[in-house]
Amino acid sequence: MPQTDTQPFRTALIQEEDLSLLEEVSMKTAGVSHLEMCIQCGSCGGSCPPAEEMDHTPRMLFAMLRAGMREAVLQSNTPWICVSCYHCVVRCPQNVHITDVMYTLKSMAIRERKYRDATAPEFSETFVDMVEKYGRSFEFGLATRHYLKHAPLRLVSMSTMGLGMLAKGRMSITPKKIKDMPQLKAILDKAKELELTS
Amino acid sequence: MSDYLFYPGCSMESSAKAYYDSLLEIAEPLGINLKEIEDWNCCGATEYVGINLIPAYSLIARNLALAAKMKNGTKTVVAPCSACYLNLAKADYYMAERPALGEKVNQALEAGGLHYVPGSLDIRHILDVIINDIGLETLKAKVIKPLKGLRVAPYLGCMVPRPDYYHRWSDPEHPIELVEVLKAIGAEVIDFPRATACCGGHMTQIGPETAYELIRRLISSAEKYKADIMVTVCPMCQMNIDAYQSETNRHFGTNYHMPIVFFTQLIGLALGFPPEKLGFGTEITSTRAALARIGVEIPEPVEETAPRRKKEEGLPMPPRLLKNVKGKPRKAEEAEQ
Amino acid sequence: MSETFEPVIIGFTCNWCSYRAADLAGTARMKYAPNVRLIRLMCSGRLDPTFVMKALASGADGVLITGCHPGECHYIEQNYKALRRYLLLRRVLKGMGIAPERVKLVWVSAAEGMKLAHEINIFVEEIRALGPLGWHKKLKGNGHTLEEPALEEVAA
Amino acid sequence: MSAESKSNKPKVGVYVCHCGTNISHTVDVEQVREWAEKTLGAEGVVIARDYKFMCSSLGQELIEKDIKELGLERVVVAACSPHLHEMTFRGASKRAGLNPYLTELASIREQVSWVHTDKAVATEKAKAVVAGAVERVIKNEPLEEIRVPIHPDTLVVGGGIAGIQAALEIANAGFKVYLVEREPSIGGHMAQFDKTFPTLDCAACILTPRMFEAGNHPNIELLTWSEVTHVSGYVGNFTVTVKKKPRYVNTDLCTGCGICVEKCPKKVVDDVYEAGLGYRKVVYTPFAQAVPKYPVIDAPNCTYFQKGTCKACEKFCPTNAIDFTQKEEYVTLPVGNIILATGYDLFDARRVSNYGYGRLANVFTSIEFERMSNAAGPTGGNIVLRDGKTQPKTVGIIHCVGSRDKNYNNYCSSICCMQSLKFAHLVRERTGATVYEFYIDMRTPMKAYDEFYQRVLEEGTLFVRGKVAQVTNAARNEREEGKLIIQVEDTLAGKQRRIPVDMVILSIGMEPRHDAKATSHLFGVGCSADGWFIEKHPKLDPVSTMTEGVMIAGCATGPKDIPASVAQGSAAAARVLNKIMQKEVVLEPIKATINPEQCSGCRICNGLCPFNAILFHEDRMVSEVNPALCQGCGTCVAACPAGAISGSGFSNEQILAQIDGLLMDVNMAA
Repeated sequence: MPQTDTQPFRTALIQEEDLSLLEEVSMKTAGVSHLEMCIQCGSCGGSCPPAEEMDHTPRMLFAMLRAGMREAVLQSNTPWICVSCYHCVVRCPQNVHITDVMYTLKSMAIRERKYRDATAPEFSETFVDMVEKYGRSFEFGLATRHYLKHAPLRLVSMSTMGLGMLAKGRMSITPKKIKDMPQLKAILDKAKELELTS
Repeated sequence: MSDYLFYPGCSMESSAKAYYDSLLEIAEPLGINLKEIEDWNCCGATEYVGINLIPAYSLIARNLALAAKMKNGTKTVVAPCSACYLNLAKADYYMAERPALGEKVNQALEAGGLHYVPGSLDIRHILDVIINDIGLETLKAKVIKPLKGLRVAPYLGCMVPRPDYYHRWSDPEHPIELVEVLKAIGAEVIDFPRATACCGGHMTQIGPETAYELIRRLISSAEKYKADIMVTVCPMCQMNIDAYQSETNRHFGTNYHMPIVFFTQLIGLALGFPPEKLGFGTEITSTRAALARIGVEIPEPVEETAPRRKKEEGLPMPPRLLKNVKGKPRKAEEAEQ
Repeated sequence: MSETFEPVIIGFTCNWCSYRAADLAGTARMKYAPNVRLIRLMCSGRLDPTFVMKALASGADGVLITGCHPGECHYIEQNYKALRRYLLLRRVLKGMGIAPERVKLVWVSAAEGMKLAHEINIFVEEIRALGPLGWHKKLKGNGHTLEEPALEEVAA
Repeated sequence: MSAESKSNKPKVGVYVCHCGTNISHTVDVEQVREWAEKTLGAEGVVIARDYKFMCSSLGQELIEKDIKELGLERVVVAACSPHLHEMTFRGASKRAGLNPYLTELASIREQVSWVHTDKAVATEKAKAVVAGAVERVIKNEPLEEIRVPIHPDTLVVGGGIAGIQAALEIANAGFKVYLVEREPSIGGHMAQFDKTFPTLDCAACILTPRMFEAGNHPNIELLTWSEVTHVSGYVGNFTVTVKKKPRYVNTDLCTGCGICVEKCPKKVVDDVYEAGLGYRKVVYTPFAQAVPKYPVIDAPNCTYFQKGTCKACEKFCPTNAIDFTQKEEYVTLPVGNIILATGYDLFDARRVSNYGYGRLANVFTSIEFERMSNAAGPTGGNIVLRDGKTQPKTVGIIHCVGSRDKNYNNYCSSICCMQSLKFAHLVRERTGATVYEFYIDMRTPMKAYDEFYQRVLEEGTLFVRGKVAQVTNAARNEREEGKLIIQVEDTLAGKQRRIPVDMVILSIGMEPRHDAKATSHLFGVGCSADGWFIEKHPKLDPVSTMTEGVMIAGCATGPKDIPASVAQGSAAAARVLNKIMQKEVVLEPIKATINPEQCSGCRICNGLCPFNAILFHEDRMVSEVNPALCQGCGTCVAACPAGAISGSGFSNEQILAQIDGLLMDVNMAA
């Protein structure tokens, strides 16, 4: 591997050990995570299609979770690279809900503002903003807002495709909105309140 | 006619209009009566769950609660979009598996005067409905113009066969459902090794280089097996492979041209609908050349291309296991003898 | 007994699993609520629903039935028969106006002393919450004669 | 209590043990004694004593003396669990002339003093437990042990190495053995293997002499191509029905010359012995050294049976041994003991679709590889790809296929690590190919196993710690084109790897026989949820079952290697010989009996008994329990709608009385 590692000096000693981390992640995950059952076989890391982009394999991340390496786990780009393909989930011999754990790690990283690259979290937040505003996703608004902020140059190159989509009637400039927005808002407000207290 | 509660999902009205149009066309002759869920909302895709747990599941569950209110003679919810299908199924499953989650979600729903009892609906994908409710025989019987001579790559993607909470699919990695449907309408189906590989999902937006590589793998595989066209069941897969193909080509300096359409569009053609009613022409990567092979011209006789194992040369192979059988089918055969 | 209600519970155990679990809980000096009095049967399949009725009628506030885990029955599959009877019995109790929660079935292997202790503690609290049954006080005179429930239905 | 019943009550003695301070620390023993004498006097208690150690010889003498002097008719000892000292105190009663089954133990140590802390509460509970025992013992009836003679013949089911070993041990001790095998030859899985780990001796070289010995032993009667269809009876006196499937070969005339096999014009894939990798004729012996040497005709595939013509075998047979008219035959065998050595099935690797077996030609299973590397196998021992000729240059061996995986089987198959290491050695030795081993954990715990691992490391096999995610033919680049790509996380490096290979070998796990559940019912032995037979005790009695007289050996109880299977075969034989030498067996008198007067003939009980102990007399329309078959579970007793069945030792009267006793305080308070 290349010797030009620009990463900061890494120590081989674990300096922070937050031993409640595993439990916390497990509790915040939808369904029963089975995270404590991981036998470190690596079938997840082996399955992952975009593993080459990840700083740690999912398996490694689970080992770090166990070791209580809170900062390092929440700073990892791994959950943000996850494409939700569920290959690891169906192959895991211990039925660990790996994809859902990745979602949990993302939400924890967002809450604690620990992620290192804002592109993905802000894309998700923009998406959710749109959904909360209209009750539907709004691709045009999402794309423009996202590219304007994160990749203005790409917006230029993408505009050909965007125009194509518009011309083919596959993208709408105005958002669709559901009828009962107040109901959805009431539900989401209550849900957010519950999320904070849990 | 069988009744179904229908959850179209956001993209059906925009980027996957072709899917929507073709589905509505073929529903009538196949005897599928789709009753759209009143005032449904977005399922949150793969984004909301990565931010907040309870709001994300409450967002999904609002749809389930609305559907449950409408269930009248049917409790089957059909979703054509893979991500929507998975999200709806997942919320239903996890609300039961983790009662604490179910309770909180219902507390939130009650703020909107709604309630959902997990397990009260069957959440299914439209492909599942076509193959298991309508049946291959009925489908075959309706075919007017078999797609003879069209070599298709069956591309099912991720979120339909996986994680498959209710064990509805034949296999999580190499399922046969889409293959069977495409064979039933007369297409020549290639043994596509990446049938359930990932298209990159939302990475086209946030990490395009990651996505381009995944797209490249898919297109190159389809090309290698000499597919004329890829066939999908998922709006996201269609969008990524269709609309991002030119960017992918630019990125790798390649020159792929691999059109991708929804399976409902091809069913529509086989049932004799004109292409324009099925959303053909809205794709960015043109299907013209591929469709010309089966268009108005008389289709050419198909040559046997799939290399089949020759008899008694070399060592015998075990027969393929096509069903997700929990037992040991081979042994069972032995026992019968 | 003082103000807090101390339920009396009869527990039926299987000679091969739960009775041994009780032995194990003892040997390991695990502590659990003293409200349960155990009866040894050779198998949970021996449990005649009459025994449960008799216990409830004679002053027990609840009955705990324990047996080997499914698939681990010493007599191959008799615990499944216990399970079937238990389910029917609960229906009968409901019909008689007795909370079916007063009778509970749990699977405990010979190795699960801890589990047995835990289940006993849980059940004692559940019965405490339900309050006294007091059926024996309603039976005047000879408390032994008791109308037997329709056994035919429960037989298989 | 009425005056009459009081006078009718038998005299009971109650003995409360201090157990040093084990009981007296938490239970006021003196108070219990006093209470028993006073309050339970009305129930028939004539004497109550307490003593430091009731189980000591002095304590026991105390009981014996009272039985003799006071004329006690019942004894209750309030002490420890009956599982510890029931035998002790029954012995004391017996010595004093009292039927041992009129003695009860009240467990106030395990169930009271050791598990509670409040002395007042514990003492009250101890009283209730004692009252329960007293009420119960009054209803006890004198019982006699049951003694039955033992038939000296033994049935061994399964002719693999464990069954062969067991049969030889018993036969060599001079007793008759019937060895039943459902395949045409004995030998089992071991006959398919090439080399055996860790010594690498040739499986055939060590197995064939044993097979020959078993086949020619005067005390062993081989019943191959046969299956047990019915078992009745009990320890010492089983009656077993065996179905002999038609061979269509008259074994009295056949010389095993093999001309029929040679002349048979039809070949089929051999799914059993050749594991689907080779062919056999329709009339065949599974392999050259088969025992017995007689071939069988595979009727469903035989042209004569399908079309009525051919008969090539018949035409060429020099001794006219072919007999197309043979029908299946049933033989009935009386035996005293049974050994089940029914073995295992192999995991169907096609279920792990991400490994491509059945889809990708050059993915092989471990058993296919065994046949391939065997000099007598379909490739003559050449390690080649599915085309039958190309030698692989790179081979990947994957451990744990179908094992240690909640999607398939949870357990470790125990032999896969060693088997995989053996394959690595053989591949390198025969082809010089580069070999990768993919493992989750390396498990090499037995004698000379880890040394073998060291040797394979030294030979240059490349080890990757990681469960393989997928085997695919979808290449990503030139290097991968035309290869099988093994995609895995190298967990020690923490990186994903894609390793192109020519051949993949899946080390598939062991599974219980597909019909293990049916077999377990047939013989009345327990079967775990997985399907493995359950031992009487997993550590201290691993070859016995809960059914007296039925032993288990080899992989039928779980995955094992050859040495362990052989050891179990010998151990089971020792248990059987032990039984035979005793000449008779003593059974606990805890049995159900049916009162024919009360039996309505409804037959509800018939289907409830897993031991087939209840038979129905059609003539008299009543059911009857065979006491020697009955295991005493009491399920039928509880189910009888007519109350016609009573269970000795645990009768309705005893249990209802015990409930009364246990709740005596509640009723007194009310």
